[in-house]
Amino acid sequence: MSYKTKIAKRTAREIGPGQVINLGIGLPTLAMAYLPEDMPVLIHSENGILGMGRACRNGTEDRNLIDAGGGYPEIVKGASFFDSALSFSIIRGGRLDAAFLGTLEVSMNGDLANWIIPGKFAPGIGGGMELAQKARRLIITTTHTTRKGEPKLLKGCTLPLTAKACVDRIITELAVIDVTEEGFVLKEVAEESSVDEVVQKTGAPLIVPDENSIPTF
Amino acid sequence: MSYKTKIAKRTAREIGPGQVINLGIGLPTLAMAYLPEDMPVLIHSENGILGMGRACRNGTEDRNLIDAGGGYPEIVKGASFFDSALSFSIIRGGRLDAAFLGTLEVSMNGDLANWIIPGKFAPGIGGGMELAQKARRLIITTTHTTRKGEPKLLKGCTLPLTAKACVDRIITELAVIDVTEEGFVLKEVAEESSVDEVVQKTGAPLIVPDENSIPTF
Amino acid sequence: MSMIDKNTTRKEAAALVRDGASVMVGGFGVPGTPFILIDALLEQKPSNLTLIKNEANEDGMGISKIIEAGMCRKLITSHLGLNSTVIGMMNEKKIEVEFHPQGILAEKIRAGGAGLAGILTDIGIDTIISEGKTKVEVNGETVMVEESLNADVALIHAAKADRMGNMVYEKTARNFNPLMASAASTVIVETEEIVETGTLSPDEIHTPAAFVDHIVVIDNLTEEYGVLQSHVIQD
Amino acid sequence: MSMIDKNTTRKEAAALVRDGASVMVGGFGVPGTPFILIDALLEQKPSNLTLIKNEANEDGMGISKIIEAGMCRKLITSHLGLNSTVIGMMNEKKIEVEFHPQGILAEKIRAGGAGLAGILTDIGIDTIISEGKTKVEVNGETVMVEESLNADVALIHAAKADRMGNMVYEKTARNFNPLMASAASTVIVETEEIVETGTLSPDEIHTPAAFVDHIVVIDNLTEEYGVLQSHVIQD
Repeated sequence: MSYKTKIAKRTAREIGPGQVINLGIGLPTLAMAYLPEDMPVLIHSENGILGMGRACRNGTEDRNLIDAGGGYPEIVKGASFFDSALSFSIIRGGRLDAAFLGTLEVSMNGDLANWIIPGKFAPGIGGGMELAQKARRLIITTTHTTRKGEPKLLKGCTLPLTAKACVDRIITELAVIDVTEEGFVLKEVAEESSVDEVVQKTGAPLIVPDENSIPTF
Repeated sequence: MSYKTKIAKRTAREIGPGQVINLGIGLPTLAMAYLPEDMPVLIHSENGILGMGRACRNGTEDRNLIDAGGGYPEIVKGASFFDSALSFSIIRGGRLDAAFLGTLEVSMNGDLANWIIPGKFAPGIGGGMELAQKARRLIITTTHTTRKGEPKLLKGCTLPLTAKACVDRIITELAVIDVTEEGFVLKEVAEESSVDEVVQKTGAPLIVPDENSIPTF
Repeated sequence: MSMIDKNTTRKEAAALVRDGASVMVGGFGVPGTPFILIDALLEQKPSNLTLIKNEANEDGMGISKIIEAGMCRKLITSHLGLNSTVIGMMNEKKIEVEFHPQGILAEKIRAGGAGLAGILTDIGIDTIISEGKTKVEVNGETVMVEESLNADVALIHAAKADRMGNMVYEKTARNFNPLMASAASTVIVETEEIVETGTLSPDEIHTPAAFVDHIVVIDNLTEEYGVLQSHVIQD
Repeated sequence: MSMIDKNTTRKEAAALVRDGASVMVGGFGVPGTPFILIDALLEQKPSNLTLIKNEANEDGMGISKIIEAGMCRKLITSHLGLNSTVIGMMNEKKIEVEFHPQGILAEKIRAGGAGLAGILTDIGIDTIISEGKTKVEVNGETVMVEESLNADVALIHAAKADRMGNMVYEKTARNFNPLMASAASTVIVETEEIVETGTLSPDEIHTPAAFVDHIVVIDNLTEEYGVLQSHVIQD
């Protein structure tokens, strides 16, 4: 199982029936494939959809129907379309039960940095700040470390922030970690990993409630 | 001809083809009956109509279709319905060619006072302030004097203002008067009246460009 | 998706309005006023309410009945032109009334629904309504802060809703309803018709399901929903 | 009412965009982008434009062509994630780019259309985008002034319009179009279909005729309007 599949499968388990959620571009979107077929959930897309379905295949694409990442989704029964102002009213107005985003860095107090690398990467903001600040629950899906093996979970972010103290949970290929008032708390460890590996690859203190009873995934 | 009919007929002549206008409750609304039947004009109502027609008669009323004054209007071809936010975007966004309102007082610099008489009359604001401040052209339709015969056109308003320096033209049963940088200017006199009567019943200096060539109506 | 069904009874819906709650009520005149939810509230009798509505309906109708019953402490509104009873209660200080320009009231509610802190406007800047309001300079012009409005509960009237809560309004019954449906913690909708989820056209839905918490189907409209004969022109 | 007919040609429409003009362009990705009006602008060649659009389309498409042709001085946008050409031009300072959070960009434009001076928001308050922005206290919370955005011209794409200018959008082609249609001095619409006034349902019109100045009927959609094969999943 690839790290992407691992993260996507675990992410899908965060989503409960009846919820209104937003799945960010990239890793979060992959989770959709692992939702139970009949799960009654309303997936929001920033460009003006509530009730997005899975990705189109085999020529069913509609030129007037894309998701915020440019892909061609299906829609579910009960879907609606609206303008960009109403779309972000759903986000900022607090009607999203959860948002899922990727990241560059997360700090132990829940700061998120995922939109800019000074001098290298600055493609703009998109809907990320609003999702980060206003979803009732913000879940970060990310590889545990950078391609160079450096930790993404840090004591403090080094990059410009997307939003302060906004992250609730982080799901990586190695672990599920919650952000609490005391800092990072290990909630689950991947079957393929170990508490030691997670601690070693996390760039901040990691609270391990009871090493012998950490659930695996 | 009643004073109401006199004012309504003259008011109707202010409205040109293709315009988007709002007719306030009371005297202004009466003007609608004197618009040419085929005049292509879009009448706006604050409660969410563009393309209002004449008042319903003979049981054609629709319980879901009222104007801002509570009356039951018809709608024209090309009419649309919308919410109260969009309705006032049309007003504040400057898409009204003209608004027509009644008044208690108007001052020679164009101040309007039509919403409150301290201790006596304070039913609220409604859409009046926004119409007064934001219509491209504001035309006041009113009796020239109060029921007690006191002038409504004054040097300065004595009542709390609806909006400052907003009035462009005043249409009464006696005269058509413009508000200019120099003050009130007489543009037309009613056939039933005279320049002398208008001057006498106006509570501020009235500029009369050329007494012998004032058009009548 | 058939599992999402927000259907409830008018009694259960009314019980969600607690003493002291702020309650937004849709409608501009008769169209869009949720008369049956208002009647349910009259039976439930929560006290000390703050009501937010364009007007107070006419004497003896709609929210005027709640105000006349002494259940409302404060009314946030645009005008009371057609309701001498409530104007009288205001003058006798039996009820506190806060007036806003109609479109500003709409924008304050919309801003609440949009998760904004407020809007900046010059409406009323040279009038008594500007007194006590925070002023800001924007591009050399002085404008006022109008804070956003939210409420504990919104009572909404729809022409049609599906079981999931997507809504459609009819003609001038739309007015404040979509704005209020976005701005309250608990959104209760009465609908004249309930349809199966998936039958409303996604392009024609006025309020998406995400905003709606509870739906009450109203089968028999009361007399209040009808044409008001006092406003009909008699030839 | 048949006298109101706002039909014009794409050439006449493009001539309304002067050198130095600010131009809002609808669309979020391909849906809702007025490619044919953009092509007309490319032929007209106004210079020194300020463009306002959610993104810059993808390399070689839509407004990217205007930017690549050197006709755009400044771009006000939300993100350029899919356009490495424009990112490169930004990095080389060939074009000035002003970024806003996507929903705040939408609200700034909407506020412009609603005749407001701006909105108050906490979005981005703890980040570098708050630098230099006016702060206000609202209920003890520090929020930022986001000034409204207006433009000289808006280029809008509709699925259907009637001759008077009432518009309907399709699916995710709605996006910024209704907001921009309210916020520009001159609003030019390209529509895939023109219908007789009175045939659109008044409850289902997305943008009322009052906002629209000129209508261009586009008979043959160019390739740019189609499904972008690079985004289609290949099994």
